[in-house]
Amino acid sequence: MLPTTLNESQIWEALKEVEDPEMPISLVDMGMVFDVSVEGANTKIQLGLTATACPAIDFIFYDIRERLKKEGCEDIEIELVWDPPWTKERISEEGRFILSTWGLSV
Amino acid sequence: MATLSDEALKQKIEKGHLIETTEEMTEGYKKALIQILLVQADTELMSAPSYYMAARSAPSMNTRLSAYAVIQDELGHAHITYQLLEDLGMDKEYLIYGRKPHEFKNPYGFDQPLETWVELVVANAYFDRAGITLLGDPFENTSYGPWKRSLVKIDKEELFHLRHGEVWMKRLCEAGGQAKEEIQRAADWMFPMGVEWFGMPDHLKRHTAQLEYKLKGKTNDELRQIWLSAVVPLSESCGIHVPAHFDEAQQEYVLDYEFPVDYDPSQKRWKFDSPVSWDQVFERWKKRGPYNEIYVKSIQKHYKDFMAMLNGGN
Amino acid sequence: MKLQETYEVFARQWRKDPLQHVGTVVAPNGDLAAAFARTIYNEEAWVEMQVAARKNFIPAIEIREEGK
Amino acid sequence: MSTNFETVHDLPESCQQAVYDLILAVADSKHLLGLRYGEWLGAPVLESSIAASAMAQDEFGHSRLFYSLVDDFVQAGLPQRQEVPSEYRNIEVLDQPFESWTDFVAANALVDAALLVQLEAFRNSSLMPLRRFVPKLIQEEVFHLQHAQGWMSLMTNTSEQSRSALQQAIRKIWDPILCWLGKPQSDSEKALLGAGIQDIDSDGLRTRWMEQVGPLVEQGHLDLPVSNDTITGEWILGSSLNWDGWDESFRRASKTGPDAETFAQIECFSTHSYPVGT
Repeated sequence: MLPTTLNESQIWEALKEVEDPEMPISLVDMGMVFDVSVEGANTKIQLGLTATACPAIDFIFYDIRERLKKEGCEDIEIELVWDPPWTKERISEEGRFILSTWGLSV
Repeated sequence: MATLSDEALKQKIEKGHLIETTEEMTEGYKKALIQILLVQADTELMSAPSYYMAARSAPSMNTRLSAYAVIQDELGHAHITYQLLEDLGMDKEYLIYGRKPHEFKNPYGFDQPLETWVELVVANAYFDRAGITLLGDPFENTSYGPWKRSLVKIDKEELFHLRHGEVWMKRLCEAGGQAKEEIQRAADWMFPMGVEWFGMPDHLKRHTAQLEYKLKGKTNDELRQIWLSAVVPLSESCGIHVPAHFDEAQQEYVLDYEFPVDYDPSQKRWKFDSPVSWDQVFERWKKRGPYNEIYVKSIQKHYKDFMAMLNGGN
Repeated sequence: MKLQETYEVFARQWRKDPLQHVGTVVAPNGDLAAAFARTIYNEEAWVEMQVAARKNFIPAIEIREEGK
Repeated sequence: MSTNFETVHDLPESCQQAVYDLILAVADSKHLLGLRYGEWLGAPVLESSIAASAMAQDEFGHSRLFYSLVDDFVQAGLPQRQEVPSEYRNIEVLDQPFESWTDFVAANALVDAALLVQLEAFRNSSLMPLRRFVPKLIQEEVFHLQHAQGWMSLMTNTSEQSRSALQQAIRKIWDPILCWLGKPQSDSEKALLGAGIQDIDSDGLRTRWMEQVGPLVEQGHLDLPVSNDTITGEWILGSSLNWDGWDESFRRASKTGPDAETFAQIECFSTHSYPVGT
């Protein structure tokens, strides 16, 4: 497949399908995607983690790359953001709803 | 203790009543509950030193962090479960630090040395799958309320362990070569270990107190089928051979060897051409595996001296 | 260990929420109770967590039969 | 006027080495501290085994960030560290496993406090990538000291045996940790201050460290060389530090590095043949 370039909103849409490895919420709804920028064939994603010791970094990076590869993006740069830090306020309404119900259906 | 008879209690439970306090229990119920919780607590606890042993050879900071996160979860689950036992009148401190190694009730699989990071990956895929299968059942079916509620957090976290195992198993197998060979070698001894985990087949042992009191809802064979239906397809999709397949006629997974068989722990090898009786299996379990003492000691090593010093003795 | 006490753990998920009881820890002092609570009740990204010794509770209503 | 540096490439050559040395010393110390904490599945209470495992992960997470800066230095042309124990720059007391839970508690208090005050001194750093992640690290670190403090107060309040064992354990690691905060008036200290990498000199770091550790020592009636000036309220170090054989860039006197068993765990990162990246 020839490398195609997606625009930024298409990248956001694709990232909405990448789940946090520890719960059924997308990285976007978790508020972990801080910024997406496309320059030529290069896609740059700024990602905020909930903790520096995130045990799932490998999975998150891998899942992002795999998802975007499906769209033909090959040149993907993922940069971690700490300032401003990720906070719970970044979680979307949908994310909050999933968080409040997930696993609590005893 | 309950004023109800055992029969009346069972009828109440049958109608979906959840037991919340010891006052509602009969002697028989409490005994069966303690037995099943102790197996769970000891299993969670002893998985920690065995996973830690494997984590020492993690190939990167990221993989080591994932491994430690799993270990912390397991210790946390043990803590929750011993706390449930304490609420039933057991002494948590004695259970953890006071018992002899052979008194721990963890399955034989956690008496084995996990020697490489790859074995941790396969353990997360196979053993934690056994754990989820065994704990998913009471989460749905158990009649003991506090246990059911405690399993929300535990099951959530076990899902990450499973994913850790399955994703790395796939990735290492895709890479092929030495990595895949190591996965196959680990699967060769860990898969039959998982099969055995679920105990005696139903035709030899049908009614147990645990089922009658609805502490759990599914039989050994039903649980084993659930486990096989996850682990066999996973292994096959990775190109890893395991001695079991789906039988179209019976519409279930069947083993390609006579079950149970003999195991040589010093070689980590199953002797598929040496079928044994369940009495012989129980004997092997009772003798415990090679790392039983080492793992228990790693938990208990510093307790006695430190407490003696703290209390001013020697 | 001797001299252990029970501490009640309270936390909230969001700033708009009130503190809610999330569990108990047993510890020999408040600092350890707080450190233990933080690592044991780590299933949510709490915005606040507090521990309080149960012995410091002042009964406003003594325990009594339900519905009486 | 102070200049901020967006990347390590922008640092003036005159201070590059000193910054690299410090970043690597923090990275290695946090890495080794993580390994040490992680060894304690057998704490005297299960709750502390859990806490130790959590603290280990924090330290690994932090070292991961510091190592990414180290990689930037290597890209900027500084020589890559050889993967041998003697090239490791961790705080000396982390070379071997802690022998007892008492040693754990002592290190939990003293080493974590040293790393914390060093992080605090980076809050306004001119090295922007460092300055950006440091507040998050400090936030995560706070409970480590709470854990140490809880055990210290238990040990100093419960029996004479536990109090004196703790005192001895602290004494054993006191000097190397205080020295680790840097040698006064050294070239590297001048370079770090001059470029605005940290905003306080090594004696200032020691004062802040004493503000953390001093109250614990005082409350526990521990006989250690630190005291509180009753008039000024300042913490004062009661003994002079021994700088014989001190290697400023390694921040330690002996260049032995982690013991063989520990190093075997580190070595796995470079000798494995799995497709796990770095």
